[in-house]
Amino acid sequence: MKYIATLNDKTFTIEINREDRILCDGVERAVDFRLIDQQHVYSLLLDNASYEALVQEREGEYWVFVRGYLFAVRVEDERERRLREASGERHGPSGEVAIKAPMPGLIVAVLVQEGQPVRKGEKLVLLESMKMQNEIRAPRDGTVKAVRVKPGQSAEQNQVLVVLS
Amino acid sequence: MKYIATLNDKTFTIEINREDRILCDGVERAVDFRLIDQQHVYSLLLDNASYEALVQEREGEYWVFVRGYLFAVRVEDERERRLREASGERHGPSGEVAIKAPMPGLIVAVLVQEGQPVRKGEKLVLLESMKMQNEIRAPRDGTVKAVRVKPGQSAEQNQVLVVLS
Amino acid sequence: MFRKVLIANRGEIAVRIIRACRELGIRTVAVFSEVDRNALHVRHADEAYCIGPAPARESYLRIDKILEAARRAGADAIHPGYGFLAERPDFAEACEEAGIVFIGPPPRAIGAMGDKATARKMARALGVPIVPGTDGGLSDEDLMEAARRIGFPILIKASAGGGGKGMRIVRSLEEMPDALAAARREAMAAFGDDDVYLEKLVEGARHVEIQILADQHGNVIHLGERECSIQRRHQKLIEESPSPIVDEEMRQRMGEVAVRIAQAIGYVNAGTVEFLVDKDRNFYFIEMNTRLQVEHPVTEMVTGVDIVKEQIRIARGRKLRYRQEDIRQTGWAIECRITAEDPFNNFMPSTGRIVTLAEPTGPGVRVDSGVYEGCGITPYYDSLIAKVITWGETRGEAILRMRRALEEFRIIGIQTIIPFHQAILNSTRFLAGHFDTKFVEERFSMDEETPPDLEEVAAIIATLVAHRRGQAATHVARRAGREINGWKWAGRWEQLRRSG
Amino acid sequence: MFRKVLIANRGEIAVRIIRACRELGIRTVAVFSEVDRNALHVRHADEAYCIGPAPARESYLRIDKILEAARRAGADAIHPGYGFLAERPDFAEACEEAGIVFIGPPPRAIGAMGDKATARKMARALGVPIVPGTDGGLSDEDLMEAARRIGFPILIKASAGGGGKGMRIVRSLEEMPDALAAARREAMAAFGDDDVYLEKLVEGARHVEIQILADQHGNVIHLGERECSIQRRHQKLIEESPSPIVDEEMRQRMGEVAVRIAQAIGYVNAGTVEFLVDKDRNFYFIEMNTRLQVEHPVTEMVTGVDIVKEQIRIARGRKLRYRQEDIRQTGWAIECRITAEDPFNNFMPSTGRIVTLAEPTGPGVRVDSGVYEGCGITPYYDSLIAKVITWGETRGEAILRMRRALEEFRIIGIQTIIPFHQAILNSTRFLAGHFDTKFVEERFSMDEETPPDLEEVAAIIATLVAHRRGQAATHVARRAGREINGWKWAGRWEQLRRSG
Repeated sequence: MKYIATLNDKTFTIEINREDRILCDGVERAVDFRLIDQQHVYSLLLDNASYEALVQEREGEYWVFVRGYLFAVRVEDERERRLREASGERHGPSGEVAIKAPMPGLIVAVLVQEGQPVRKGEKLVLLESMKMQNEIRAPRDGTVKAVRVKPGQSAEQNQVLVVLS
Repeated sequence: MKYIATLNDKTFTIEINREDRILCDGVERAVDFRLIDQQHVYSLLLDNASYEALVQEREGEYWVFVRGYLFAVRVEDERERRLREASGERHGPSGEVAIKAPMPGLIVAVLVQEGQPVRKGEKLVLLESMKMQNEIRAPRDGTVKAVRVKPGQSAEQNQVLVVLS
Repeated sequence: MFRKVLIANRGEIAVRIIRACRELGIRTVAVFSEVDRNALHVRHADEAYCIGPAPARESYLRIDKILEAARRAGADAIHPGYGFLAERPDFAEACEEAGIVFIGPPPRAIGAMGDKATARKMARALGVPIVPGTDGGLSDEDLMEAARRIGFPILIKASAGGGGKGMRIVRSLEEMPDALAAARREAMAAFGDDDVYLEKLVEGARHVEIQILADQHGNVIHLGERECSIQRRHQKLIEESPSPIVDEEMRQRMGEVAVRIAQAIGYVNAGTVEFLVDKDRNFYFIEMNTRLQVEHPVTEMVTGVDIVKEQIRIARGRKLRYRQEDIRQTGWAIECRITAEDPFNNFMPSTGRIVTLAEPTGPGVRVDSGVYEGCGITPYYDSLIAKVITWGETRGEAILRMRRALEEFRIIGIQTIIPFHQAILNSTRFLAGHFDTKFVEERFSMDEETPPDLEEVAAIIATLVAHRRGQAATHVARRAGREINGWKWAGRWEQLRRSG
Repeated sequence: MFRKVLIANRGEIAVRIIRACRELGIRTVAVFSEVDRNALHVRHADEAYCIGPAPARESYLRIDKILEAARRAGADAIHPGYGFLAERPDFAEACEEAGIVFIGPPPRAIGAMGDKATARKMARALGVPIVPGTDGGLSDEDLMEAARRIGFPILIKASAGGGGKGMRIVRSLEEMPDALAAARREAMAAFGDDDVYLEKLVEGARHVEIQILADQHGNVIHLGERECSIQRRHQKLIEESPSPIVDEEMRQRMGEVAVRIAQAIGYVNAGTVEFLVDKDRNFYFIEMNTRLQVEHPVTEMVTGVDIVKEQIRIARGRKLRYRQEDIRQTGWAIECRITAEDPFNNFMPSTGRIVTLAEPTGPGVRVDSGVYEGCGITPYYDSLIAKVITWGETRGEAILRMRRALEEFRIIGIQTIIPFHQAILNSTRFLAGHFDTKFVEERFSMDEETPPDLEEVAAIIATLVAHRRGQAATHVARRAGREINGWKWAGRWEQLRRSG
């Protein structure tokens, strides 16, 4: 089975045919890969180098924490990659984006209005949680399509605060 | 629901009708009982005294480890207790007992022969495991009905070594 | 000794105090809010009483309910920990009236120092240098006026404050109204008191504090200093003892000033005198915290003194077991505060359930933790979940141990600040001891080169997981069309950009 | 410094050594048997090589495979830990021949001391008092003869021994043949060498040992003593430093003797000189362990010296960083060995999977562990899974901390010795420091009164669990008819009898 793994704009072609050997960009590597905790912790011996990784699936990617670094890796097989490329689908925050509350809290202030253009990183909402005020910022440039909360209101986790278009 | 709990030859009558109150030998006690770890660890607030217990079911009894002490508790409802008492069933190691290997290991010596009478606590088999020799002893007085292993042989966990009658 | 102590707190500090009591043979009483029924401090205590709903104002800040629990349990003393009611003179008084010993300073001393503005006045009167600023109790208008006089940048601080709550840096008059409103709001939420005062912001300053111990018999000693300049938004993140910039002579001078302040107000029990140290190593009194500090373990590890046990003994009326000459700093200790905050997403607090937890152990490593595997992290309280403290013969060894310990720390289910600590511990400025209180915000970045071979490893690991999950790729394609959760994208993209 | 170190061991000590290397910036190579693929030391190392099937003789005792792994990894040094190949001169020699530094003494010194019988001769020549006994290399017949001459009770000890393996007490001539056979069998299994020798058993004796450090430049120092008299079947269970019976004068004399022995044989690296101390506080040399000891952490905690790091520095040719006068014992440290053995069932080893694990933390507590939640405990190796070490300003504080730490320790899935330690730590003789090496076997019992209120609590907890499980009672009735697993009954009944 041939896969294409993409991270940090780099692409690795990885072929898995046997349990204990893989081809990574054509180079054979010995692998011994184990799930350690029945959940998310894996141990990999790669040509005897020992790596321990926490792997979580998020938004269709694999988040791999290894040796203190975090990587977001997209894995596809060849067919899917061709399909996606043919359809011209682009990944990234385009189209409408619903900005949600990352945790329950109190809306302290709403800093934007409907129709207002915003720049990436601009503050949208102040949310108080864990006794701290947390700034919810725009993930990209856009226009405020809707504001769904008011100051003084409580927000549930994942409640939509603002929609950008 | 009324239960009879027995441990150390003492009997407690415990009535559970509500979530947060029980009657123990007629005395009302406030209880708040939670499973902490989705497995075996419980937290009990009993009239606000905080207890943490590991509970394991073994051989039809509950083994309760609490504050460094271990208790084996038998719990029955009234009907079962009556039935058991009527049938005259006695608990304890009577009848045939199969002595099994508590862990895999090497049989170093078999110290009894078939037909031999043994006293409680008498050594039956020497089993080498974890680099130590472990003495497997008779759980009660009896007669060796069968010896199922030989010195030099490997024993699997739970393999029957000796049968007492 | 006391028979039974109630701990009017939660989290790691409640567990810390329970441990001290247990080692002294004292029974312990926990209090808990409704969301904290399964919290670690409830599990560790001998007794536990529910004192109300989740919000602190309805539970951990309710003096009446805590005293009722103490009465029901028959506790003869109360330890307030830090935060919540720890620096509220009315609480100490209420304990006294109820005939329960408050394990902390007398209400008068809390009052004298708890009001940070009054404390500044007192220090000035003692001839202790202080940073220019205002008194407390002023209106917004007066504060605006004073700010103009003192000059910017300026610091707004909560009079009842501590722990960076209700603190704001202001760089111009225009920012003042918003900053005042925010600081007062935070101060009210954290301490139930919205009074603030101003202090001139000394640029390039370090935060160094002296731990003191005072008994009821007039004996006062200090346990040396702690360096707490690694902060973010006025929240200490890494502390160490000794401080890289304090030598024996400076330590003695700072210690003497701290002892003098404590004596002047008839201070009893453990306390911390905080100083600001400028680039020329001049030190200025800023405030005194009349309670146990979060960072007390670094002092314990270099002096061998168990500060919490000593607090309890002092409250019981015992004489200090140490004279000043008995106190010696041996080696070096560093503490990293582990908070449930995502350093890859603007330090956003993270809530959820800890599904996997493995805390570091081994030589020279201490963990003071308030969590366990399976426990939930709620949004109601401070985000501090644990502290890792390492000791070494030298600062270098302590740092290397901390790196090793953080590598071993596994928390799954919530995001934590650990990667941030790892980046700090790798920065050359930190290693060299060259930093001030603005280091994190102004001169530190988490951008770093990713080792290219690790990228390949991550690609291989992700692919092996995907391969195991069989139809993983199909799954990805199906999900890609769904509505996207903005904030996660934001965090993710930022991370990709950083590591790209 | 070394670039890469291979650790020829497993379990907690391999993890301990990996941590030391990591803190020194040295890369680490683990070796593992087939059942140890997921073991903690493999997870912690930078590289890992499989060296064969589960039985130690086919893996951890295979010099050829370990050297092959070292060559493949490009390791420049090997740390042997304790046990396995740690005291095999042929292994140290093979390392030397392969151009790999052996982190331990020169083969000659291992030989001189590794053969315990020869060591006795050498000590006698140096004028150091020894316990009456025989040399090694004798036949069973000769040993029988010698035993008759020395008089009973007598101790059979493995010449290549250590850790109580291959040791037997014999009280009469009749017991000798069986005991000799058993001792030789165990010695062969543990060390691959079945030679034994005899020592007169000194009744009421304590086991006290001196830790020494020696560099390649002729400097030898000692780090004070450890008290290791709490043993069962010659296996140390609890160790402490200092010893309750050693004062400064005796410490100096013992330390000087230990240093003299080390110097006499040109010893280099860390080593331990073991003494037997009789009721009148006379001490006799018994043997020298030419390796790191299981109980080294108690010395580390009172002296602040990281013995494993010092071993590595010494092996690299560095001079000792300490002179004798730099070494000072501060406070008191105690270690409890946590083994997978069931104290309620004749200390039967326990195997299985650890399904829940929470190790104690907090002030003054160190845990050196080789296990993690979810890992398996196999029957192939030593039953030691972790060590808890506590430090206190006094012996009392260290003991109370240990009690607190053990109360916090949660291991589910296997039986452990923890309840035994708890009983020891509650016994008045232990608290008073009145014990000898026979204390556990002859004068200690786990029988104790159960607090009656705890019985009621246990009844309530069991009933609440049964109630939750709904038809629990029916379930019990159904199971009662099944075949009964004898050994479990045995343990249970014994326990019921004890607590009844």
